[in-house]
Amino acid sequence: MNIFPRIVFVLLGLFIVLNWGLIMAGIIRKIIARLGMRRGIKVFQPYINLIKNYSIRSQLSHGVMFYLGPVFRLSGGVGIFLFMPLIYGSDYWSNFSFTGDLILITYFMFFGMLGMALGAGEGGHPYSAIGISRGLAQFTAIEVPMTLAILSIAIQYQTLSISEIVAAQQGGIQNWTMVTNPLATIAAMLSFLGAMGHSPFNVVMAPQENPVGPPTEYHGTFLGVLQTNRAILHVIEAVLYMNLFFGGASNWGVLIIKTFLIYFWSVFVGMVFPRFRVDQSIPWFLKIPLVIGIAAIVVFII
Amino acid sequence: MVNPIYIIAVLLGTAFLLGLFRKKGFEFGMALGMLAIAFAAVISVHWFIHLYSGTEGGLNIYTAGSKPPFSINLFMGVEESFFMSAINILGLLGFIYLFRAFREQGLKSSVLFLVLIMGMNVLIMSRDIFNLFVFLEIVSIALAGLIYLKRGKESAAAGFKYLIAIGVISAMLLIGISFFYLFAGTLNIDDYLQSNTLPVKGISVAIFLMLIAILLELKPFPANGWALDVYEAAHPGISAMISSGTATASIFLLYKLLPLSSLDWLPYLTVIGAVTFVGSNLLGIVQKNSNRLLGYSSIGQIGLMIAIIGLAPRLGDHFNFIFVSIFISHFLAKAGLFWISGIIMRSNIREWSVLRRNRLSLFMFGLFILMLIGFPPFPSFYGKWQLVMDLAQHKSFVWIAVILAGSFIEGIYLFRWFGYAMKEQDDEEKKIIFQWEKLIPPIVFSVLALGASYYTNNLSLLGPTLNLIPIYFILALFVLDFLPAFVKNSLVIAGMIIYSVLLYPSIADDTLRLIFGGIFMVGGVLTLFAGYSEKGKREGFFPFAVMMYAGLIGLIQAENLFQFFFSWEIMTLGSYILIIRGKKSMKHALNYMLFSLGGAYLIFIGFALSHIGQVTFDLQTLSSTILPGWTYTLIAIGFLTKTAAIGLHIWLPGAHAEAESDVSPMVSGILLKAGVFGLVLLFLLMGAEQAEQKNLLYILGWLGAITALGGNLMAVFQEDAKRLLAYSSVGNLGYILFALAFVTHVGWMTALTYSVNHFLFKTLLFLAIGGVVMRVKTHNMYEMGGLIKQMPLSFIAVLIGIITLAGIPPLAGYGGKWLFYNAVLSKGWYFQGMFIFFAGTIAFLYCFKLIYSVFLGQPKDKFRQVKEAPVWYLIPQIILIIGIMVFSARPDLLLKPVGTMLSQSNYFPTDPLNWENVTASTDLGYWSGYKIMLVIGVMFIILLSWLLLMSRKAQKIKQFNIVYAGERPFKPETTHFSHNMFSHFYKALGFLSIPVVSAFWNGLNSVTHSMAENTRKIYSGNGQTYIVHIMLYIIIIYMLMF
Amino acid sequence: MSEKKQTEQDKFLAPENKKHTVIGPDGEEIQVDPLNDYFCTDLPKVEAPYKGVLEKFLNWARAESLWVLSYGTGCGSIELPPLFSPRFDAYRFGVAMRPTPRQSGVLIISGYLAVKTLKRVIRSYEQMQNPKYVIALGSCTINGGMYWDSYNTINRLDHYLPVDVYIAGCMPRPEAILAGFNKLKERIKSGNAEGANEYIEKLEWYKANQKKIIKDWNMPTYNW
Amino acid sequence: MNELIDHIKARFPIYDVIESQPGQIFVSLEASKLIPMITSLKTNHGFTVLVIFTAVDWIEDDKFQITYVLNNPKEKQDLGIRVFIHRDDATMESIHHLWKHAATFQRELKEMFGIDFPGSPGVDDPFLLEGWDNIPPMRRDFDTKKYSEETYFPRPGRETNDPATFMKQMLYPDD
Amino acid sequence: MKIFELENISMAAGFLLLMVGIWGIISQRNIIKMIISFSIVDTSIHLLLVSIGYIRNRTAPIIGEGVTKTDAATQITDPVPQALVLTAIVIGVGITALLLTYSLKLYRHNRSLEINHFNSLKW
Repeated sequence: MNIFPRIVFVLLGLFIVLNWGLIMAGIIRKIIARLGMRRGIKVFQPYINLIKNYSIRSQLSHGVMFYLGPVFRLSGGVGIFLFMPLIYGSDYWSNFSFTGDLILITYFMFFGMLGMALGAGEGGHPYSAIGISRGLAQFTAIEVPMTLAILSIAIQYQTLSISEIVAAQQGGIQNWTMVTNPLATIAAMLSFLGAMGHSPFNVVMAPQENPVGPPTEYHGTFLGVLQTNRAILHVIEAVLYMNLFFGGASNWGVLIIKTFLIYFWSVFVGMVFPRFRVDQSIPWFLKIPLVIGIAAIVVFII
Repeated sequence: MVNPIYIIAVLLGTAFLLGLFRKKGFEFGMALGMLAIAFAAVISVHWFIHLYSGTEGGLNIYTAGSKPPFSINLFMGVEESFFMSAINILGLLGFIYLFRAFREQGLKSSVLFLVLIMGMNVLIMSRDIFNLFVFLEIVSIALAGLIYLKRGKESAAAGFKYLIAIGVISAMLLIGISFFYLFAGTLNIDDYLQSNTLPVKGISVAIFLMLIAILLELKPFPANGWALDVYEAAHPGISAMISSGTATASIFLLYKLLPLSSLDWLPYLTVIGAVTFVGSNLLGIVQKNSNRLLGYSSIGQIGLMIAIIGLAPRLGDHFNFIFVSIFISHFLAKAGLFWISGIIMRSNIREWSVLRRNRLSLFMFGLFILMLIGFPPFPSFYGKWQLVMDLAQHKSFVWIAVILAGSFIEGIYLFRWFGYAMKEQDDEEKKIIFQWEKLIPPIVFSVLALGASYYTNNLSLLGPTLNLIPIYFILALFVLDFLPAFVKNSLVIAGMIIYSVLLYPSIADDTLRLIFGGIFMVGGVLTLFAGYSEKGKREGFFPFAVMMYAGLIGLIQAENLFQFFFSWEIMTLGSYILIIRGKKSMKHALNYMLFSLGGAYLIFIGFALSHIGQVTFDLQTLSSTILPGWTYTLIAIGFLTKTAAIGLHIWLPGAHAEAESDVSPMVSGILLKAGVFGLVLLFLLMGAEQAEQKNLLYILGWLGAITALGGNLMAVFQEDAKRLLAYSSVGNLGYILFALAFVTHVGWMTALTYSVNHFLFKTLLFLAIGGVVMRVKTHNMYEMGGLIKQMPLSFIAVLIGIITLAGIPPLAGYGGKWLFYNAVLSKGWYFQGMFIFFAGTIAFLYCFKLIYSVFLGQPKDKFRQVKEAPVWYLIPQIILIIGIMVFSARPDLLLKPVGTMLSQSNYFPTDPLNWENVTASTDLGYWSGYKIMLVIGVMFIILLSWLLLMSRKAQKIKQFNIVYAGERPFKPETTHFSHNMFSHFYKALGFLSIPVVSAFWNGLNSVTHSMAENTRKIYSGNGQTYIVHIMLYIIIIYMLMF
Repeated sequence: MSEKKQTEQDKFLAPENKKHTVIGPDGEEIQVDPLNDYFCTDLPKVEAPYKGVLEKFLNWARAESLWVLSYGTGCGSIELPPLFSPRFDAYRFGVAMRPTPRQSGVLIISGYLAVKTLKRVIRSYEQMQNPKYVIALGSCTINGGMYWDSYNTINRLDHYLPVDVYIAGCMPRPEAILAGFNKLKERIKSGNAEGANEYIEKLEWYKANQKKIIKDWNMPTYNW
Repeated sequence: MNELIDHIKARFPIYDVIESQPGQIFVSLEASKLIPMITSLKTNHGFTVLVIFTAVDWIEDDKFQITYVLNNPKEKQDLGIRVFIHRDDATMESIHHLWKHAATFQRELKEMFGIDFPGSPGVDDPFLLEGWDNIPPMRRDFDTKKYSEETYFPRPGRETNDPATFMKQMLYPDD
Repeated sequence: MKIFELENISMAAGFLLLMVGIWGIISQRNIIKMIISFSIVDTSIHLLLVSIGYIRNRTAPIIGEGVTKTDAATQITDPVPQALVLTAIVIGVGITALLLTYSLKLYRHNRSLEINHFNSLKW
């Protein structure tokens, strides 16, 4: 396909994903509120927050890297979006996924993290650094079961291309990885809990003890950029899991339902469990999800 | 030709004549004595040249005008003339050396010296056994007198013990001689040999007594306490004579008398020699007194020579070459060291740091030490090479192991000593005078040593195959050391560039060598650029830097095993000296050297094993070795010490961290690749099937995985920036090992890509951090902080470095990761792979710590005025960044040739990577570096402009303008969150970083030391104990032999 | 600043904030003046609002998304948590708590202010971003309340910070606070809630008032 | 309790013994005898807890009264000890060596009353009042209302009306 | 062959003396006694040498009265050991003298002749 229509579709897709991310956050908050017998925020509250943050008149800058941190972060989120095929069978909605495969996405996730870490680091606030060090430390453990799950499905499908993985899952729910490779799915979904940063793995942000962690010093437009990224990232990570484990999506409707359910999984668990410390969450990840992940590989070796 | 008898006559005559002089004629007397020895030297050298070049068999000299048995006959052959030349030259120099001592003690002591020389000459020439006894006694008496040249209680006690011991020994000798006469009826060696008398038991015992007495003269371990006391107590000039002179005479005596015995003495000699070599060196490692240490070393070396004599039948024609090369090394080095010891007059080896005040003597000291251990290009290196190769041909593996173990133990204390001389605190208070006449002898011996090295190279049984241009260059740099640093730096850079250009055509077709050659040479030039920021002369840096690079490039050029090993040793040596130049690197450099030495010896044995049954030393011999498992394992472990696989890694962090700022990138980014190159070469040559059969590759894979995890985990908990990078190198080399162990096409491609990447980013990081360290003068990251404002360029370099290190797209590191997944999946090593990926994520922790603690966070007051790193550090960084960018955008530039190269080799005929323009794809996935770069770049720019638009007028604020719960921060030091940053991580996984390996090596170290410490208690210092040792020794050997 | 005043200020400076000399890595002496070197000494500028519909839209967004700094000064701070309980549920008005002043737009002074606390309040207020709003709870902030004659408690908050909404009571109930939020929303939507700019315009007056009672003014004039 | 008082009386010149409630006795003492007495109480009689320690300004007598309240947790007894010092020379011995937290009380008394406790750690540091430059505010000669009016911009309040008169005026303006 | 021939006896005596001497060197703590023991060893070897060269019923190898040059070969004992003994005696004397000198020096340094007192150099 020519490059220009592709860019148009990419922008369109990005727009949809951003909006869906914001609405999804609102819906989830609404659901949480209702669970707590509250009316809760308006569904469109994330939009208002975003507009408000972009409308803040004054900005402070601690330095160049502080300035670039949100850019890195958003690039990370948008980048993952760009490399992710969204809709199965549609060339229009496969973005730039021809440039790289699953590994590219797994590693590109670090791009945003690193940029954020640097930006927050230049803020000079010790809480930022504490938050980052916790986040990174926890992330090392989160990645291990995820890696095992990815290896497992790569063995299963003998490919690392996301499109091909999705293609292999077509033809009914019995072909989804969730059914054909339940162990890998469980390992990955447990690691997804950590990746989303909801309770019990939210010690990075930990508002009460460590004011919002890395973005302590970010405000106004910077915060707006970070929020934009958050909306995109949540959806696109859910899309990744959807593509890998839940049969992908053949149209936008399916995508929206599936990503919502996947994302809701992490929120649901977060509602039930209290917060882990880092030195508790790392051993946890290296025990239960890791063992499940190993089992997922052992199954295929045998 | 002058009859050699005149040597004796002149020496003896002069000795008598000097006795007539009174105090007034001292100078004249000394001159006369000197002339006499010079005369002897000239004649013996003349004879040697004559006999060596001619075809004559030698000259029999009949004293008293008649043939034996009615007179004593002397014989002058090639061997005799050689050893006599050595002794006479030594004597001449020793005489000059002792000038001052003689002046204090009067001319009569010089008479003793002359008698000593004369005695030794006769010992070598004489063919009459009783005559040998007589002159042995004369030598002993003269020595006993000279021992007391240095007055004092110790000398007297040592002399007494010496005399008593010698008395007992000579009693044995005399009994032996007398019974020999009883049964043989003659005292002439030649007569006996010609007579072919039937051996009876009696004569065997007689000869046993004679030989054992001579052996005891050679101070075998452990019956040598008396000799050690003498070495320690005597004047160093005399010790030199004992160590190099009488030992030479005695060993020749042994060699001469050996044919008398019909018994097979040789195995016993081998055992005695080997026990002496190992035992004596072992005791040396706990010795603190320099002269006694030299004594131990001396005895050890003589033990080695005895062992070589014992092994003679296995060495065949090569015996002479091996023996002479080992002998000449010991002879020159030991005398030189004793002489240096006499110059500086320090008995504790720690105090040898005074040598630094005189560069020349430090140079000579290093030269002699290296010569003793057997480093190239000294003769002993060639000797040991030939020895081990020949032993391997006869499958004498035990002896190879013993000899190399002994050499290794010797290396321990000699290098520790060298470290003290280089780095120990020098007490400036204590004055020292370098006397010129004492400096002459060691200088002459140094020159002789270099000459001997040159000739050994030419005479080497391999022929003059080595490329000597780098060596000449190194020597020239030694000479030019007085020039300012920038001149030398330019010279070296120019030299390396020219050499690379000349070298290029020869390796242009060989992609493997091209890659590693590129790493070595380009890296070398780049890191040398950093050296321009050094002021002053930077003495002693450039020769060794060139030595290291010469070694590295020699590895590339090597066509046979010998050249490879030679280069390997040269490289080790150069890098060792570079490392030890760091401020606190004494201990770490020693660790480095010992591990390298051990590794080199393993490689050495591996080469020897592969040489079994082969005629040439060609590299291809590795492919047809008869013991593939052993060869593979040994050589691989040898290379693994260089790549610092876990278990063998403990030398690396200290060595890399404490080295100078521009040396760290050399040894970390570049040097480590030598081990990788070696492994690649090993696999290519040996063939992986050999290793695979025995699961060795599997083990290597696990080793790599654990190394990666361990190295990265340790790096996380470091506070020292350079140490962090060093541990990171351990981890990264673990990846490379892991990928190498695949022995698949894509696995190797991963390994090579990773090697190049690691070179690029680790050199970059070490240069950048080195520049920072240079400015802030501390290694501790928590003391820095906020340096981004002062050092933006260094920050960018580190940023790019860590992005590459962590493998984040779009930079080059991601290519390695991508290939990695493909390799792991195609090979099926999932669990090892999991270790590696876990290590990869852990890498983020230290990456962040590195860049945050140094460049971000709170700036400290004392670093408010630091400047950007020196421009000479920045230039290579920029070049490296460009390199990273090029490989990131166009990975095909590297990967395509590598793929082709690997396909051409025999092992991996199919290239799993398909290239479509710049997009690589395998069966599993695909990757387009160029497009990724493009997409991310465009996106980044768009987003940046979006943010610039939105917050264009941000107010710049300062470091304490942070929200602090309504309060303000206290101090930058307490606000910078860096120290023990990953304490939570330590709580969770710190148990994995417990230094088990260090504990193991420390335990081994302390066991060795305590063993040596306990064993040396047998030398009680009591003369009678020594006699008991001697008697027991005789009895035990007797029991063993009969 | 006159020399006398300088010494006056130095008296209250913590030791680590006094001018001092440190030795750099090369042995050079570096003069450090913490108040100038650690803190930004610039003064803020008025950020003019947009005109017309755009500003109206933005004001609507600002009004519907009130992020409150979790900061309590007096007895009123115990009245704030119930706001977010199911019974009162302030979230439905777009109100949320933020732990950092950088990200919050509303500062609630929840009770009496001792001089010592005022200093921290001023810091927090100045660290917030324009536009920002102040809600003052209880009679203590209005006229001193029961602390009207205290030697250490301020009587009128509006002399130190521009207050948008006062909520009377001792203490006001959460319902009253919710009503106050709605008042604030109205005020923002009407475009009158320009307290931040007002504070900058009348900075000298505010600073004079603040410095009158905060005698140990050991920080820069404006805390960014 | 009375035994205890007798016992103390035998050793220290206490006077004004008041049993304010069962198990709580206040006694007065000369300032110079305070340290020996509370040391003895602490070590010998089980009064291990310093409950509170505060001051009263008797401006009429030109004295400060310092009251130490000790508690014996075993016997459930409280003992208050009052000592008097002159206002002009308001200095008292520190007891921080007996109870560490006494230093905090002393710091507070220094700030609020200007009573000095030489040697007490951190006694000169500001406790509640940062940058206070007036006479200590708890002294009775400090006019807090005047100070407040001068310093804190009192709001000119509304006109206050007595409801009775106000309503009368409103309803019956003529009367 | 008779055991109690002169040469056998002297040889046995020689060995006996050798043992005695070596035992003396090892066991005697006094330096002078050690030197004496050494001399005994020396002498024992001389005795051994002479006994080796002895041929029964022959005279000393001195050409002069009663022994002519021509029949010397049948009349004298083996001259070589005797020459050796002479040399050995000289050497022995030399060594003994040197040992005594050393003992003198040692005594001057330490006012002691106990060999145990001279073990400062060890290990």
